[in-house]
Amino acid sequence: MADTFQVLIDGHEAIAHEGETILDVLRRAQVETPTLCTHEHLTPAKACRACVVELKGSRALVASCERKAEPGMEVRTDSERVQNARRGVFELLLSQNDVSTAPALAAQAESVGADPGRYRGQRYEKGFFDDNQLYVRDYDKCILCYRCVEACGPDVQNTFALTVSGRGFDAGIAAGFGESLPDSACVFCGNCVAVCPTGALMDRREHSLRAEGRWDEERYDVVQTTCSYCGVGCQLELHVDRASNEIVKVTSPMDHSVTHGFLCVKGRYGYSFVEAGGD
Amino acid sequence: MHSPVLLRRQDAPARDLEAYIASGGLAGLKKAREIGPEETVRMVTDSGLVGRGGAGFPTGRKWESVRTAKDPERYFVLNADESEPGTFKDRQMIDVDPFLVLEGVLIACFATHATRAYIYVRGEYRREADLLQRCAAELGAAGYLDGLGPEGHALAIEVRHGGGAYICGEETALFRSIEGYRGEPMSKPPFPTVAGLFRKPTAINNVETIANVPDIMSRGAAWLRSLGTERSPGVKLYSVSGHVGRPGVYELPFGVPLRELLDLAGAQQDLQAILLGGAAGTFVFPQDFDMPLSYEGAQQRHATLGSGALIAFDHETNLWRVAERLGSFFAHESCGQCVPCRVGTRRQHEMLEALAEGDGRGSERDLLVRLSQVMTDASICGLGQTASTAVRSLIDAETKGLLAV
Amino acid sequence: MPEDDREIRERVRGLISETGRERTQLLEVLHKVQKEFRHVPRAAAEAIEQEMLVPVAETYGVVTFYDLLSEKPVGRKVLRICEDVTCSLHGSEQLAAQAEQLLGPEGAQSRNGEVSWTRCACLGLCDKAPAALCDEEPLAPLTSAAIRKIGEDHA
Amino acid sequence: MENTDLIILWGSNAREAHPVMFHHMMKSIRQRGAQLVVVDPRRISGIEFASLHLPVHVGGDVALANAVGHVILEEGLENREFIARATEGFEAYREAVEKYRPEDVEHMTGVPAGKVRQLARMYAQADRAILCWTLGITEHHNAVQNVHALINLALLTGKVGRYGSGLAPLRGQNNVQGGGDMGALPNRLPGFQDLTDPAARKRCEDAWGLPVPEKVGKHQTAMFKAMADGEIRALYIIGENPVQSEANLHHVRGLFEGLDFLLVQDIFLTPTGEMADVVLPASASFAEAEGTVTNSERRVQRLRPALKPPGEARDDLWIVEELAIRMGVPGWTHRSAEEAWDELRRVSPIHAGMSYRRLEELGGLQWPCPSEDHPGSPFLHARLWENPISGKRAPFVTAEHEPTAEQVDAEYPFMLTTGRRLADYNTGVQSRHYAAPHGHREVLEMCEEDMDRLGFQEGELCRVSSRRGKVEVQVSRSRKVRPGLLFMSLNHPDEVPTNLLTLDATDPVAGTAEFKATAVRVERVATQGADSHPVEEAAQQNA
Repeated sequence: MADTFQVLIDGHEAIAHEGETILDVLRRAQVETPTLCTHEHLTPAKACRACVVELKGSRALVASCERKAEPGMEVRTDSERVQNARRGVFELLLSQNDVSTAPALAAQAESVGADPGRYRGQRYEKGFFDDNQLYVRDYDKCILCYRCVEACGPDVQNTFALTVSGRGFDAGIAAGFGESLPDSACVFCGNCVAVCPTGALMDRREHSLRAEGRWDEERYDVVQTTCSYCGVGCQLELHVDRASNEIVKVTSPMDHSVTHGFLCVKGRYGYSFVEAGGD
Repeated sequence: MHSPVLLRRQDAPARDLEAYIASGGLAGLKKAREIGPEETVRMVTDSGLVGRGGAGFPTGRKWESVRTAKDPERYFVLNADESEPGTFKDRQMIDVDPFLVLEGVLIACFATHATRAYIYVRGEYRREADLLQRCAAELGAAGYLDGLGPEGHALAIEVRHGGGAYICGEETALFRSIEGYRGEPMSKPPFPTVAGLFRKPTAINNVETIANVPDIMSRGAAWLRSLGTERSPGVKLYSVSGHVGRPGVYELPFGVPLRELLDLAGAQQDLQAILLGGAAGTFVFPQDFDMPLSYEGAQQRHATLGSGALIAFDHETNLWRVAERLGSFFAHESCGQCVPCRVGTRRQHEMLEALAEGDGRGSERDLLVRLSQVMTDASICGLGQTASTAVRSLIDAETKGLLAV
Repeated sequence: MPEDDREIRERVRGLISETGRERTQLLEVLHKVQKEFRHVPRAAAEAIEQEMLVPVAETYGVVTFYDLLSEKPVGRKVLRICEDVTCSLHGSEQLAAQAEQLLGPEGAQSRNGEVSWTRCACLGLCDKAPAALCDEEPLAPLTSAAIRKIGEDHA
Repeated sequence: MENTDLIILWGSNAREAHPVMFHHMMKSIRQRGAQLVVVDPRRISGIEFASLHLPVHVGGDVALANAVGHVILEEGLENREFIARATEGFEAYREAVEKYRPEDVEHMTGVPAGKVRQLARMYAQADRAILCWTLGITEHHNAVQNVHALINLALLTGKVGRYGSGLAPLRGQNNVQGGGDMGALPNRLPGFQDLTDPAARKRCEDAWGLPVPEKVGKHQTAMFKAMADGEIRALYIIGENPVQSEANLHHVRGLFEGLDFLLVQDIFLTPTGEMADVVLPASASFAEAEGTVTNSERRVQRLRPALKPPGEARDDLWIVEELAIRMGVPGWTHRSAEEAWDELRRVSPIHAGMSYRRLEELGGLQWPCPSEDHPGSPFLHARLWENPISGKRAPFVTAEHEPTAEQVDAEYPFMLTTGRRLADYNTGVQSRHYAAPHGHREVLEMCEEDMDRLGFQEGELCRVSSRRGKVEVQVSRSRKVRPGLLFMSLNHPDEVPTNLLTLDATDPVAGTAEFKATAVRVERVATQGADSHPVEEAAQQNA
């Protein structure tokens, strides 16, 4: 193929395709790479720096999620610098965030050998926002990966209800003009919830069940079906509690061409009619 | 004794066009128009001029990429967002010779076929911004912008006001700011000359850099090389403050020993140290005061000239307290985009606070070094990458027993 | 003095039409809004959304990013006291403490909304440290007497 | 939708009614620089992304489309090669649009001629363009004419039958396409086959072992007429709520009351169900039943059960089969959804290749899909680009402007148009059960100028009256409507039965009613002061 070329990864040759990022190549070559902010359907935010690699000719490390592969690139993921930087990123995050609902983050931190007690200091205290019936925002868990902002904004929803506000350690996600979600432009599609990697954004149903100690993914079946509303044909994943015969959550498959994991308010939250009694 | 070049109008500032022309102004622009863009760029390249903002990139090469870019839409940006702590030479430069700066801008736009020029002045420099605005209008009214814009039109110059964010001195953040966004840096590559402002080829220069250009044109490339050292041709502006008798802006050819600059500024004979290059610079101790002030001279001593800021500290000064101030600055100015910088600058500041108060746990120094490596390697932009440089140099000095307090 | 949102929107529309509706003019428009209303109110962001197509949330993100803009009202006069290296060598901390005493807590308006003060990053006035900026005017070196005068004139 | 250069939303509030489809449109706009044009009386949501808005008069669509066609011809932008090779009836069309010079028909279209010309050029000159419409086109008494007028534009410019270029009616319900495909239309057999086609009829008769009637049946409007005439005395309704969803409800209610026997099969006891003699509780097709649905792009996708249905609710398929069995029809048994589907595949050539296994593996298939090795058809009418063309030529069908059935006048000075809002759906049977943060409530959308002129405060209760009925509703300031134009949804019929106002002037072919154009008058409810009244109270007054 004309648009493929070779790059060197940790001394081994690998094939890259035109337009691919270094991360794409790493994944295909099965080089395990931690990532937090990158998402298959969103613009790389290159913000978390978990996926940094050493690139010959580049002074600083580069974010593999964003940097496009080029012919002849020499990439190292196994160097002390890379390992140290990745470990550092996770240690900094662990010093800041509550990761109790982010098992993937915790697992990646462990896999890079991060010491959760390395840094002490002020925790991220951005508050818990409970201002609507559909989902809650627990920003102590936010790692500022920008995914929600991108999903709400130009990458998917184009609603622009969310923004990054402030600067530095005080930076955080805000809705509208720093107000409640219902007062902002939010249309409650929940696509921000769908892409949140840490559980900072969570459907109310899940949040309540967790609070009551009744959230148990072991008990849930996931059934894929088609949405019951308009004619677009969105694919839904119904998470069903076998025991109580209840839908506890609705998501959408990331790999389906109609939805790419994204839904609207009715598709994601408008399912309760099947459980409602006649009225 | 060096007679000033950039600051030659220091004692008789030319703040109107007539005075500027009367004192020899606009000869560089005239020359550029005579020889054309290609030759203009060549002269700048031959002069060996490199960026004075801190990064030290060859100006001619930057211009050449933009001049030869395929996209007809391209921009010139003057970076007047001087915000590096301890730095005030661009303000002085604009104040004493605004037309010299603007003449440099016109030559740059002419040489790069710029569609439009943006002058981004830090928001706190309102007076200087107004001055540039007025002078640009004067140039326009007198017809000096005619034919410099696209398709023979007059060049449009827009003065923009920063919002009070150090990060916007970083060129990609500055672009975002002009575009109307949060000043969050973008990754490089692509470099500004390929995809800069509005993702178009863009030449961006610092005020001091651009002020060199008119003289390079009127006096020739060799003239600049006749000043300074072989590897650092020309002159440099230094902002000197702190424990010195005569704080202010000083102009010296490259290669003059640091000691000489300190003497000029009336520093005490037994300083404890200086901070050279601003917040992202390094501490330099008396044993290195013989250091030649040139890019290569600084590099040899593991220091950096940076923006040319020099803050002097006497023996009473607790340098950890100074470091704490630097830490506070970076924590406040981090844009917050990437983890190493957002969290790292905060953790660094917290540890520096403890050290400044003398109640550190003892492990801070090791941890600061460790953190420094993460920030330097993994941050998106220069802010995070250099936020610990001064701290590292302080730790090194402490190890060597150079600290007074 | 609470402004009528409709009136704010109308005045901001005027500021936009004299500045330009393109996104690139956002910061310039916000500077003008800040100057006129001493902060960027939500109603201004609404007008910006309608006229410049910049979403309200993005305006909020921009306003909170830049130190010279604020989403909450500041005083008619704003004193910024530099707290960086050179100025702290020359006693800026004591001056800030004095400002707190005379003008009230940092960032907040004095009781009649006349004056507020804040610490800030290096102002590029290090040769005249300790430095401050009073609105757009440099106040360097800043003295206790100057702070006292501001307090007396405005607080 | 992601690979086109121009998207025209003509009478389609896609961002609210088809939000995820709008994601795809935005991808085209953002990543490819595609342009968006909105043709709509309202400034609909998402208009900020449009490069052009044509604020067409309610009911001015044929005149506008013809004016666009006029400009294309006047400026020689038509695709002559395509017209000559693949179409017929062009000369009559040319003659018909001759008189629709945009400047001359501004009073019909409401659109400044300059904008009409701009759209004509954009559409004709775009490499690829998709023309989307929804109920803004079809809920009119001349719906079919409206659709033809749009099709004519695609034929005129060759914007059909190519990837990224075509005509896209966006379906409002998850299986409105599938229902038609399955033959739930009076003139169609399963697989959208023409009832009058003997070959198609024979295929069905062979599979079913029964004769298929040759006579085309009645669409809903004709059925209503037959009910009025006493010709239809009994009705079996599955999953519809006509006593709330139809226009001119007072009239509809009367028709239902006059029936001898009404059987309603639904997942809820709807107001229609409340009138029924027998109600059969069905399991929800969503989440409780097995089967397929077909979306707007003809993509057949699976429905899978996730929950056990409540009480004695049974699957629709089971109920129909059980009825047949109890009525003694020979040969009927209970079958699985897949067995029923496989029977369809035998009688419908366009579905023949869609086994459950393939639907599963491929995430759905778009018809036609004639065989198991066929990949499905992402777009239709590619044959129009064959040279020479195979099969029938595509006909221009000339449409002429007709005013809306009802016009504004001194007594009813406002034009009310209706539609759907994002958080709600149709008569609210499904959507009212979840907690919407902005509430499920109805308002009358009115522009600021009209509110000021009439002295209305935000949220004030007002009375909206048409020649057929009146409702009370809170008035709300809206930037979407212009002076003289009002908007309401049909989503909250229990509180605000908007369809008491609408009229049942219907399209003679399709039978759809003109929900989009009702002349109304708005008055303040002269009670105590300006305090707003709860909507519930208003509803009680209506009940």
